[in-house]
Amino acid sequence: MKKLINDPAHYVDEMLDGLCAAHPSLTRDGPAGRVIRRTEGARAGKVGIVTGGGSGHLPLFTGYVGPGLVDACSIGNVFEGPTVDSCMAAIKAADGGRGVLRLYGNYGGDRMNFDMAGEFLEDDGLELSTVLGTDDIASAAPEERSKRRGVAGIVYAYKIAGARADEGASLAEVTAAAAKAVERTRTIGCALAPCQIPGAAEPSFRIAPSEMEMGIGIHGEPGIWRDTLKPADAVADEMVDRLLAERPEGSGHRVSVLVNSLGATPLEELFILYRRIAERLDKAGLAVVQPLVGPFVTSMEMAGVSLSLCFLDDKMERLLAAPASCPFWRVG
Amino acid sequence: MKKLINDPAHYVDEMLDGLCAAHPSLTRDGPAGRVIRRTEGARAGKVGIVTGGGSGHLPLFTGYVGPGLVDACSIGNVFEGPTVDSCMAAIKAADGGRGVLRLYGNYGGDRMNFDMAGEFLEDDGLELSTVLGTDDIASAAPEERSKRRGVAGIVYAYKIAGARADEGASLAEVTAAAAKAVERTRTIGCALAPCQIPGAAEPSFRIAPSEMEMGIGIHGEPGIWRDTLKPADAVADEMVDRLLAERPEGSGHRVSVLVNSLGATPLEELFILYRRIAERLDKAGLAVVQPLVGPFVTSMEMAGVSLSLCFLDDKMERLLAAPASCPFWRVG
Amino acid sequence: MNLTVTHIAAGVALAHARMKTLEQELNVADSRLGDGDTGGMLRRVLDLMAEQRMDGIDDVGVSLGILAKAAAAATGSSLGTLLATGLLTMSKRTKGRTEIPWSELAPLLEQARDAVMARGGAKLGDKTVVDALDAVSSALAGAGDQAGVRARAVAACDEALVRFRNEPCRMGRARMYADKSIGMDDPGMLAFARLTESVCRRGT
Amino acid sequence: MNLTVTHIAAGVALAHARMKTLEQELNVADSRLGDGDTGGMLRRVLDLMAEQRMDGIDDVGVSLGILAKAAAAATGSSLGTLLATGLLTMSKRTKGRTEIPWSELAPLLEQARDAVMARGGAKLGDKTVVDALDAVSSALAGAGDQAGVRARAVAACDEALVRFRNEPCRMGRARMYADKSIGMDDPGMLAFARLTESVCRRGT
Ligand SMILES: Nc1ncnc2c1ncn2[C@@H]1O[C@H](COP(=O)(O)OP(=O)(O)O)[C@@H](O)[C@H]1O
Ligand SMILES: Nc1ncnc2c1ncn2[C@@H]1O[C@H](COP(=O)(O)OP(=O)(O)O)[C@@H](O)[C@H]1O
Ligand SMILES: [Mg+2]
Ligand SMILES: [Mg+2]
Ligand SMILES: [Mg+2]
Ligand SMILES: [Mg+2]
Repeated sequence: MKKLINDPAHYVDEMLDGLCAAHPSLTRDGPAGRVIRRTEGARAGKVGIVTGGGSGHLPLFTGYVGPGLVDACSIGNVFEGPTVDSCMAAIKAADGGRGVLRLYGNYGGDRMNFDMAGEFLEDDGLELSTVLGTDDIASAAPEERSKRRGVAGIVYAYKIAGARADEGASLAEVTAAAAKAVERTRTIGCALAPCQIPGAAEPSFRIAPSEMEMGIGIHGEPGIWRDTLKPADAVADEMVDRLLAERPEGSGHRVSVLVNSLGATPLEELFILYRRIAERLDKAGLAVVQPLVGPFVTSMEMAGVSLSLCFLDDKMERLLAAPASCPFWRVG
Repeated sequence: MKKLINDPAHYVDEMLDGLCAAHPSLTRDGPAGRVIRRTEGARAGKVGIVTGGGSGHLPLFTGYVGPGLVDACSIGNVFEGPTVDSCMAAIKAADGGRGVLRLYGNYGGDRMNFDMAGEFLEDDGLELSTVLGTDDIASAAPEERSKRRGVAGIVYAYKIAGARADEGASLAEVTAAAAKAVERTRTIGCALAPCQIPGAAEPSFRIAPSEMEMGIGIHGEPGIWRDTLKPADAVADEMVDRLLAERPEGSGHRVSVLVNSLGATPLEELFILYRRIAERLDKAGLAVVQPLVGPFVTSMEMAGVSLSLCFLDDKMERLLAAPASCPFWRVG
Repeated sequence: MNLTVTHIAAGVALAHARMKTLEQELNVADSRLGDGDTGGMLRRVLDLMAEQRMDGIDDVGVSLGILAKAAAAATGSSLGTLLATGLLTMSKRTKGRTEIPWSELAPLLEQARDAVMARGGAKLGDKTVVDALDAVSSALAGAGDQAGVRARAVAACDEALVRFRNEPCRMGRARMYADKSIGMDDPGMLAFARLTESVCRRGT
Repeated sequence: MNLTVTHIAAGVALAHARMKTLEQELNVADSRLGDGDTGGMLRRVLDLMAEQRMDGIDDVGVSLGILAKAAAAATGSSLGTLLATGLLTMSKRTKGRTEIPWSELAPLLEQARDAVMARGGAKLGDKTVVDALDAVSSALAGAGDQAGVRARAVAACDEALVRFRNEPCRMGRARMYADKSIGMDDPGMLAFARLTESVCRRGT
């Protein structure tokens, strides 16, 4: 596994410096510079949305800071949660006086640190709420949905909650919008080749040249099965089938689709998959709204893809289409 | 080299179907569907811009069809030029009645086919011009600049010529703007790992796990040196030095920068490189305008990066900042 | 002699030194069941802990508080955060005291264990670092001197690793691979055991 | 007997069959000096050529025109486009005739060679497919029957490969690696030689 990097100890900080240098709408802030916030600052009178997590997933998390999306982000080392101090600083940076929603993936370290940060800040009278991304259907049975990992589908929660906040909604309303987006989003991923944490002697997993693994997590957490590499259409079919088997109750016939590269998988392959996925959804009587195809949530140089479906209602569809802009995604 | 594909024989067509399905602003057209054009059609009274080349480089070429950029694109098989028929069809699709600029990379197959297409169409009275991308400084000596390959820097020519055409300029003016952009743009690439043409038994080259190659082309054409993998800063320094050594005559102190992934190299590494590149340009007294960091011109799953510098004058800077929009790049 | 800041500082130095070889071992253990970062993370935590100057500090609670802050500043990973939580709890209970009798270590570790369980949500038997912490605190009950503490702590860690090796993981990332985790050491337990051994083996 | 559409159709079938094993050999040759697609590209060209139905066609020029169109429709690569150019040239010169004396093959190939040079810009000696084409057209001068044409064409190709092997490439992608290309066959020449051999070896 080759990387164009310097000292692994500086990987995250150099990456953040480059990110902010290239994108002046983003500013490094907070303890050890591990907060990325909107350069123009929190918008007074708007509910703030803060996210955070480990590094190694660009554009996630830091890349989604922008109008109509999230206001600030605490960012940890590669695959490690953000520190409690950076979570506190990010929450403060997102605070526009109407409360702050903590919206991040369901991982132990992230949760502990955002919880602790909240315990400190609630003493100061800051109104806070939490919604955890739990879209990865491969990470727990449907009966234990709340235990699932958050993966690529979180971008739908960013977009929908971000648009709701922009409309001037209250903390409770923004929180409900985020919770609804999470509840209505399902993701499954598969990998062809691993990534390696900078400084680690070994890749995060090993997989034979002829094999793939279905259900793998964005940190290389083991999946559902490992077998011979399948044709793209077969992979697309299995992913669609698995997601449709968990179609949320009460969902209608409109759905947004995210075909996401885990890093090394090129756009060509994403479009080959998307072609089949769109056909399959059409056959299932679903109308695709605002499809997203590209690298949205990655694992550095991991090869593989994930498929997310966000089952929309009218309100979600309106919020998804509302203007938003960050360095890696623009709507409207 | 693993790929999520079906039959290699259908790679390009399935990819184009998926691309157009996901992006309704693009439409497949022409013989064998090997033209991608703007769905809304050519704009009457505007000079048309047509491009083309082999597949395997997304977002290039097809992805840059859109307002303020190119109007139509003929697309070949992986690493093969487009057929003469698709070049003719693409030129016609771009024709808004004021002539068409053929703007593509300097490769034998592409040139022969666009030339032949032109010979046929000029008989019909269509006014045509040609500008070839020749930005890859590793592909010929400065004395033979016109023999150089066109690589990632062509996106500057798309943007600048596209904006000029949008302003209502004549074919000669649009052609001059494109030629100026090419003349003022320099690129160099390096690779860490190869790609493989779908259906080929072997990767397009082999490179040891500890090595990198400087100066490689976007089809894996051999480069300048091959040696132990260097730290990111050293790679950035060498690329900057090589490009600055060829600073175009008469260029000022404003420059746009494109740090481009060849496919598998993740955003994290691009930003680590960008950080250093921006520092080095600053030290050289150059002001960076509108930096671009991401996958703009790739070689499927090749690992590596390229650096392009576009040395601006006031007019180019204005054209670069003008509104433009395609599925993978939006300005304004 | 009772436990003082000198013991703590020496323990940190020993654990820090141990990370040289332990880092990759823990990464590999974590890459089988989790995301492969336990070793790199703990190395960074101990780097920062070892940088803290304890000169002139003789309040055990203060010194533990400094270490807790360092751990929390170095990482937000599960294990690092739980380590910071445990140290912070022990710091609060020892604030103002320059000497702690060795016999008090067991109840202090019990309180740390409870705080870690409250923060992380793991239960006893889930095969996490909590079980190693629990094994040590139980084993130390009644240990009155340093030699006894050392011997019992090391033995308790070894015993816990063996006892849990053939159990499934029930918490954290490894939870999903309950079956796969049978026969493997939990990275957090393994880290705790290896570092305990390194601190206890040589004279602190 | 003179050259007829039957010979042409049989030649296409033989060349097409040869691509099964030749495809990867040419890809590898092109990956050393170019972009690795010569084999896959020619296979696709010959697939489409072989699909063309020649039943009921006896005009040599028409049949060559059909093949030229097929080549141009299958690819826009350098070699494929030059092949289409050469075939189109020969098609134009033979339009309206059902039989071509073998002795006319040499001047026809010369005209094809000139058209290919005009389209691609290569000169003689640049170590491209043009040199193989030139070698064959020169060797055929004076050959009056099919057996002679066959033997001379195969020998000329072999000779050209050997003659150019230790020369540097001066055209196309390989131009940049002039030094590297010494000792290697140019993929286009190699393709031309292998296919000529497959067409000439067995009875057409
Ligand atoms: N909720 C929890 N409660 C107790 N221990 C935990 C918990 N989550 C993780 N651990 C411990 O931490 C170890 C993993 O540490 P680390 O690699 O830092 O976690 P991660 O990368 O998942 O954030 C596990 O082996 C386990 O012993
Ligand atoms: N301009 C040219 N003139 C003559 N022959 C050429 C030219 N360019 C390429 N060739 C021939 O084509 C071969 C490469 O074919 P191909 O793989 O189709 O090219 P590419 O991939 O560069 O488009 C070369 O080995 C050479 O013999
Ligand atoms: Mg982790
Ligand atoms: Mg080619
Ligand atoms: Mg871990
Ligand atoms: Mg080639």
